[in-house]
Amino acid sequence: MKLPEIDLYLIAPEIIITAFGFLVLLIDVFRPRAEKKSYLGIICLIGIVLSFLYTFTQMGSVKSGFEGMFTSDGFALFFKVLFLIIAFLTILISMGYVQREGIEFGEYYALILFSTLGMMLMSAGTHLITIFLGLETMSISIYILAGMMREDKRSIEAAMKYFLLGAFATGFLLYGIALLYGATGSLHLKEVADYITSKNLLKNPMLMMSLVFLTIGFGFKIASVPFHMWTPDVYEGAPTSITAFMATGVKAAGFSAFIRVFFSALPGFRPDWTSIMWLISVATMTVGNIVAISQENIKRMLAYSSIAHAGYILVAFVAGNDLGTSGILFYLMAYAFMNIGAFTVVILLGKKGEENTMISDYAGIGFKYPLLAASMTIFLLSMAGIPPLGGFMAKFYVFSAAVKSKFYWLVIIGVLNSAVSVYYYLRVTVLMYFRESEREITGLHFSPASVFALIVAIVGTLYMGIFPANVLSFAQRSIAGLM
Amino acid sequence: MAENIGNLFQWLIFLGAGFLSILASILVITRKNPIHSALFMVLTFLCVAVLYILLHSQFIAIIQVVVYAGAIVMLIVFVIMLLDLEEELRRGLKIVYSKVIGSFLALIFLLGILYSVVARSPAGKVGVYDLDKMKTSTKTFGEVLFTKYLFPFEVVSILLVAAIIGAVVLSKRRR
Amino acid sequence: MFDYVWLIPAFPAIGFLLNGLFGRRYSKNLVSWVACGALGLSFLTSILVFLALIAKPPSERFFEKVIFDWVVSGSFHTVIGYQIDPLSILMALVVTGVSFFIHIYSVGYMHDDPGYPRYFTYLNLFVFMMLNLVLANNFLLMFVGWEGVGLCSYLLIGFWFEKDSAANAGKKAFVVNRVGDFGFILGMFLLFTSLGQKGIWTLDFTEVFQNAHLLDSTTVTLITILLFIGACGKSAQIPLYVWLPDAMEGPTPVSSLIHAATMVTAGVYMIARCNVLYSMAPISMAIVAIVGVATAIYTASIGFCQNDIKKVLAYSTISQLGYMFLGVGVGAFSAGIFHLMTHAFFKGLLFLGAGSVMHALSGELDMRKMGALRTKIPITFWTFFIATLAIAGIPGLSGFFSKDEILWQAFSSPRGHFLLWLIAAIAAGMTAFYMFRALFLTFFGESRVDPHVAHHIHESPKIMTIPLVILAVLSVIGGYVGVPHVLGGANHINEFLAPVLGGGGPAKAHSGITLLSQAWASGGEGEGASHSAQLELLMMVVSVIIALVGIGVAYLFYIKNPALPKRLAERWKGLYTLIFNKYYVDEIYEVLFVNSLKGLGTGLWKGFDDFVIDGTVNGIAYLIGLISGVMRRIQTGFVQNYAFSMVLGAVIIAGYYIVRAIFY
Amino acid sequence: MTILGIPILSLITFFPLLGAVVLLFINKENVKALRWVALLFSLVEFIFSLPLFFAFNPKTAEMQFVEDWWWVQSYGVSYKLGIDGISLLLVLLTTFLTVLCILCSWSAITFRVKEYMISFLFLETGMVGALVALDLILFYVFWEVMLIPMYLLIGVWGDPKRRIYAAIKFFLFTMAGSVLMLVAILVFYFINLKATGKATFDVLELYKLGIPIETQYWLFSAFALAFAIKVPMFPFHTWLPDAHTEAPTAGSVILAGVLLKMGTYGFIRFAIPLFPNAAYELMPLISVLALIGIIYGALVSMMQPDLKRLVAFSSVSHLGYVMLGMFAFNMQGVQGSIYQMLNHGISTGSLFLIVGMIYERRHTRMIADFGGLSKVMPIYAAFFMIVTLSSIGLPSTNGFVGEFLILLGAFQSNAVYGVLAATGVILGAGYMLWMFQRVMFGKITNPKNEGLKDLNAREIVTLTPMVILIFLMGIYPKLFFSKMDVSVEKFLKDFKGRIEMKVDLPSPKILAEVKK
Amino acid sequence: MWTVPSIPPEVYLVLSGILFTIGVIGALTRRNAIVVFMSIELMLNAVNLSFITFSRFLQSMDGVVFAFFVMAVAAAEAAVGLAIFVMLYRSRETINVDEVNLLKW
Repeated sequence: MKLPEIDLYLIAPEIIITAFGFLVLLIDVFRPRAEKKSYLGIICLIGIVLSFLYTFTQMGSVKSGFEGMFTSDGFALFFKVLFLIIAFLTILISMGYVQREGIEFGEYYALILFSTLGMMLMSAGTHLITIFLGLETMSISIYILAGMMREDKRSIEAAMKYFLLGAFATGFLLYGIALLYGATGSLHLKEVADYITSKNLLKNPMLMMSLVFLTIGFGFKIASVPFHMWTPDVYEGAPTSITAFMATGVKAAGFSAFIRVFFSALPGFRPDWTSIMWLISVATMTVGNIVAISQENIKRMLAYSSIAHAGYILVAFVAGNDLGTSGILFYLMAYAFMNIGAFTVVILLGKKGEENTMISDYAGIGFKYPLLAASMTIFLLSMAGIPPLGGFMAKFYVFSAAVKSKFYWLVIIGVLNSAVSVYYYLRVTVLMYFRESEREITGLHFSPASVFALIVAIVGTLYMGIFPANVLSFAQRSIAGLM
Repeated sequence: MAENIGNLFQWLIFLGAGFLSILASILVITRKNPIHSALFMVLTFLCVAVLYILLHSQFIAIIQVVVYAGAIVMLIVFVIMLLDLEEELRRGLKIVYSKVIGSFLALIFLLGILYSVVARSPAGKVGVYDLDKMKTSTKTFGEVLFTKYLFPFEVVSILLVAAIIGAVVLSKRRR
Repeated sequence: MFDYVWLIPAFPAIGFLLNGLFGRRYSKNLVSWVACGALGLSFLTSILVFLALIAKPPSERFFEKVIFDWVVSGSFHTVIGYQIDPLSILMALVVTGVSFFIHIYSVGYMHDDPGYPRYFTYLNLFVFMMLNLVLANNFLLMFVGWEGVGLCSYLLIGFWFEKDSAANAGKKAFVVNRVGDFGFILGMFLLFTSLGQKGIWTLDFTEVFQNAHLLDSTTVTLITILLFIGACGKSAQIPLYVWLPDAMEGPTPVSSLIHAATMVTAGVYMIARCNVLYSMAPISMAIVAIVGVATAIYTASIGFCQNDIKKVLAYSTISQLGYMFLGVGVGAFSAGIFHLMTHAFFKGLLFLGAGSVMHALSGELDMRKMGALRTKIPITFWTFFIATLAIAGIPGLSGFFSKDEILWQAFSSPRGHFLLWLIAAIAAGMTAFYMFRALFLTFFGESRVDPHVAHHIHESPKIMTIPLVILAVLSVIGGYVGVPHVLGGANHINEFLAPVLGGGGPAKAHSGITLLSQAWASGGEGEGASHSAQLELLMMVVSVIIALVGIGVAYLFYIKNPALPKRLAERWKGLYTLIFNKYYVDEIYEVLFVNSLKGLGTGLWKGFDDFVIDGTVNGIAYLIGLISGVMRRIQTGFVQNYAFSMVLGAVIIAGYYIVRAIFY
Repeated sequence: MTILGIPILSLITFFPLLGAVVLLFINKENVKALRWVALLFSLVEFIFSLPLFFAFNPKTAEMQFVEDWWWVQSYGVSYKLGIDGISLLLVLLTTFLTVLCILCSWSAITFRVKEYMISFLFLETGMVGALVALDLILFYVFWEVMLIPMYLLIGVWGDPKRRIYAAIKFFLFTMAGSVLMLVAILVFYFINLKATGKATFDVLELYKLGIPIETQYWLFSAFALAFAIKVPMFPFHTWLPDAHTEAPTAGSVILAGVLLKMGTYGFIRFAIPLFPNAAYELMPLISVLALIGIIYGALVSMMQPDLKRLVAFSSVSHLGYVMLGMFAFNMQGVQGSIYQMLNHGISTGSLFLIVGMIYERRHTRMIADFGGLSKVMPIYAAFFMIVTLSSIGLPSTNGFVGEFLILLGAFQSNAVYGVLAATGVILGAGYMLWMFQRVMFGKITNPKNEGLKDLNAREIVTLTPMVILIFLMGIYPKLFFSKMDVSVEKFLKDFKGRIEMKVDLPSPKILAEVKK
Repeated sequence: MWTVPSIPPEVYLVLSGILFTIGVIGALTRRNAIVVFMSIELMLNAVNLSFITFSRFLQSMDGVVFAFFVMAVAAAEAAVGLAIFVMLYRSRETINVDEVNLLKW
């Protein structure tokens, strides 16, 4: 028996994250009575930055290790960068928030790091087991984080729902993996693909069925109709910082695994899945946008909007060309900035006791907190796809990919959807700028970390809108090995 | 002749365990009292463990018994007792259409699954671990686990840690 | 000299700018000096130009002065340019001259009006525009003047804008004129396009007329008719005459200048200017003539029953314009212009006289409240009397010659017809009647002036009476430039105008008019004139008799037996009310056009805009909102429904795949 | 090309943005400073834009002052600016009107001045950018950027009653149209990519591509929809009255003056040259819609009780002329329509200014509340009269030249259109004069109107340039035509050329795909 | 002389399918969150059965290992899930899923 080659440098970013996760736990254990624990956050930030830097050293080289279970190719690296950015921002916005909400445990930060680890594994896994374990690591941490506000009924309910449905979805995902395994006798994506082509299993019912199961499993994570129904509730109930984390990180991770599995393991089945994905994409966009219109809670509204965005991304998924894939990466990046930014504003507008998450609470803040409102406007417009903001460019690439593959009706539906979406994004700006506030919101305390996060988000959104070229070429380079 | 007998026995065991497991699992989801459900789940797990043995993976069978039937279900039972949950009330049985339709859909879905698994026999690549290797499946398993699957093994440890601290942070009392 | 022709319009323009920008700053005197001075200079210039022109031999009496390129777009190229030929200079003389006197008159008349500077600003602007109209060397510039004078009449009619009636009248005038301009502009388009198809892209008079022969007759007919619609609007012919009576809301000098002497005659001028085209289109000629004569008699009849002295004059103006159109319609372009000129004199005078009367009676207009003024305001009376004689066509006065020539042409010219002559003659009689009616009611009989006005009736100041006298003189002698040959006259005006109005160019072939005018130009030889000298004399006599009859009847009715008209009115009540209410034409138009359009507008606005379009839009929005409201209810909040939807999705997808796997 | 080494177009595009940034750092209490700085920037902007007019070479139809850099190279999206005779005048109009708008907001806008001025300058950047952009995506970006500040202007500083409805309506209408345009842009881009193998959004490149007529139909209609909504053409016009009515004066001015022109400009710069055959085929449709717009707008406008609504509907009518002339596809028509764009900007712009001035004094726009104002405000009356006349196209005002050429062009292309359109002239006189009479003439019925003050110096300064332009453009149009002649000729030449050119399918597959 | 065939994989797979479906139905129908969770555990268990079957008949070890990891994950989920349920019960005095819908619409 021989040990496999163990290349720790390969997984150094993950190791760093994990190590800092445990470090935080330990420090928390040894200084239990510390009043303010934001230094824990800072430690996490250090860790993230380190791992980020290390990730950059890995750029350009495609290495694979652990019997091909873990690969660090461009795709993985892009997503790692993305996840690290998301984690970075999340922790920034958490530092003030958790303290305010009295959930400032070391575990909180540690779990964020662990789930980040899970995401990184999902994007880097080229073996179904890695992907599965990564997904579980992420999910379980998120289940807990969602329920962090223990005396808030809604938070607990969110945790419960997310947990049950998540486990349910996991069951389906597993069955899918099992069938895939049964049909091909392998769990390694590359081998699966090769085996399918060699044996020409394109009509194998078992594989078909596993496609169904996998679609469910991943569709759940990216919140696509009809597997989306957990999203609004969980997003609304969970702590806002975690909502931001879920809306961006989990979605992105889901997509990374989704793309990885479908494009590199089952590319032969594109004709089969395309039409289904077409359907799902349309349904996702439409449901998300239409239901968002009649929401009163901004977190819930953003939840529906994030469903809609999943739909837009799926447009590129349907398109299936490399334009589309790079478009997806770009989209996820832009979405991370604008969405976290939006949630940051939501956080900043709340205070202990009153969350101020009703859209009506936003009345009149446009001139009371001009900068806050302005940044919110930027994020919302970006989500609505108004140039020159990141959201527009993202939509632009995604749709252009679909046009390239001649899915004209899909694109038309998509753009009409984004026109509809404008309505509810505008609603917020209407309230912020056009209405006088009937209820004074005072005594807000802007934690510097969150403000910093806000600035980063704004810069990111604008940058990706005005100078998209760099990020785009990064994305395009990243998908080189994938297909 | 000999393997005829063997096969026959295998069939008998299989049928027995299989039907029992189905029966038990049906009971799991029908018993009003969660405790009963839990106990029937133990039964299901045991039957499945038997099948594992039939499938020559004794180790998993043991794990099944220890971890599942042992740890998890005990944990569940423990929690149920902790919360001393009453039986589900009658109104729980009142027909809720979504549930009926849901079950119906699930059955349709079952047809799909069955079709997919029966239509063609598993066409996967046949590996090296033939029967006589499997005689010592535990050893083989260990080898594979700690060589090829080393990395996932590490990962799952982190996963478990996360789960544990999560469980702790959730259920510990307020300071 | 000709290079300075642009000064003619320039002076009024300057006057306009000065008064317009600074008029409110400086004193009334200065205003009046600026205004009248500008006009005087311009009058002077035109006289000089005129002299310079007649110094040349007839064939060379043409000159063009281009100021600058105006609208240049591809093949379309027009200039701001003036052209001097007998016709335009004659018009220029009339315009500048008459308006000069009327300006002077106004100095007195408007003296106490708060809007004094504004008044003269408008007046100068008007003259400027009018001169553009008559001096233009291309259709487009002519159109500028054409609409410009329309604008000024709008402004001046509505001068006392606080009176709603005045404001309405102004608007009415402008809009009705616009209807005419609609025809005019289309005429231009058609002309331009159809000539363009022949390869000549131009709106320049000379070029157009030179190449007119390229056009086929139907096109020409269409063009001319469209242009004539324009003329109808401007010169108040049926069916577009309705604005002119209302236009009397304006200050009297304005009525006299714009709505008698100059602007309203623009239509006649335009047709004369386009004589080449018209000569090519017999049908349109006929239409012009018929419309003209119809208008003449129709409005004359309305003149019978008007009690407002200005209204009477207004209707008589319309009917006189009818004469002019009759003239040009039968091809006697020069006759039309001739009458235009004389009419400018005596009708201008009549209005000024009426103005003077009002001045005396502190603004009274109703003839039933006048009478026996002849002694109180003698100058006004005598001048008014002369003018009345002139318009009635009493031999020896200007009106006689011009009107008579038109009558004769209506009968004799190849395009003429006995009926035309007959109706025109009757109309002449009617004119004589109602004019004398006005005269008698105003100046004779016993005074019906209400007492507290009566005691301070006074003759107008010199500044007003002098223009009266001058115009009176002109209305007497003005006719002698066109004494027909049968009376041993020379008919200079025909000669003078011949190069323009006779110059039908290729149109010669089938237009009687050119032969005719040449005959005159060559001093009366040729059968055109000779064969019917006696006949012409006879006609003359007849028309004079008819006129006298009219006067007689008027005398009978209003001096001898003032009760008679009442009885007649009782007798034919229906007819009387019909005529008295101007045949209800205004009312009919109101219903037919104004109300229907307003209704349509409201209907479209409320019905289509708000209901259909916005209804659809808001409906969709509402619908989406509704769907959203329904769909969010699916989100029941129960975990198992969520799981259910997952399973449902799973079944659908699986079903799809299996079906696909089985059937493909 | 640049002037004195300065990339002039970028300068005038982003200079207002700089102004907005500067305003950010001024204390919002310090209203006076805010106003002055904003005015200063808009003025300097205008001065910067003047060199364009003089340095512009009227001899060539090529784009001038071109700046061409990559934006997203991998996609062929470029940052390409340039102007020709068509856009030159519109750019100037924009910079010019913005100055006046800031002037007329001087006392009208009393609260949130800072935000107001910022959004205004921001808006200017959007407008200028859209006019000078020669890259489809760049154009689209600016096109959308214009929306937001306008949306805010209407929504925040608008008339309290229905401003929010109006703002959202404005935004959604425009958005709905433009997203489809985006799709069309993409489709066209890929067709071009397939056909020529060159990845570019540069319109000058894309002009060259001839594509099958069926494809053109689809793409043209997508573009046309976006632009028609902006113009607005019947029946997409209903957002306009609301937007105009609710917007603050300056908003209405800039909306009428420039934003609407974006639609017509879009047609002439993008929709027609890119898809000439489709444009040619659909000419009857567009012309008829334009005609309906002319007459419909006039009729509806006649009955409006609200001054601003009235003017708004008159805009519908006027822009009907513009479209009609453009789709006459002959020199007079097209030049006339371009000229009419400017005219409308000036006449209707000044109309809104004038209405705004009276609104400032009386806080009502209902015609019924006025009457006899000439008595108390003679100067106002004079300006109002002149502007009204120019709006009904009286000769020697700018309106006439444009309308006349358009009518002439329409008449040449199809006599019936010409005749029908000419009826609009009558109606125009009808409703404008009626409105004028009801507002200015008659006795002063409403005692509130007796005390009205006449225009003050600032307002006169605001209006005088307008009046000067009205007459300058009416009496000496050559000054402006000479700038656009060559460009328009080229436009028509290319157009005619493409019409004659047999369009053969680059690849039947594309056709099939687009059909589906 | 007939021979008894050895058990083919299909029957195992069918069995696992049935168990899975029963689990699904349980998850869909039961009100008690814990029972729902148990049903989910049944599903996972069924999946494990398939894995083992496959690895047996494909003579590869991966399936077995995967099943092992699935169990680990299941254990972890159990821990977390039960913690959540306890917490839920503390805050609501119930863990019936159809009484928990604060978050809806």
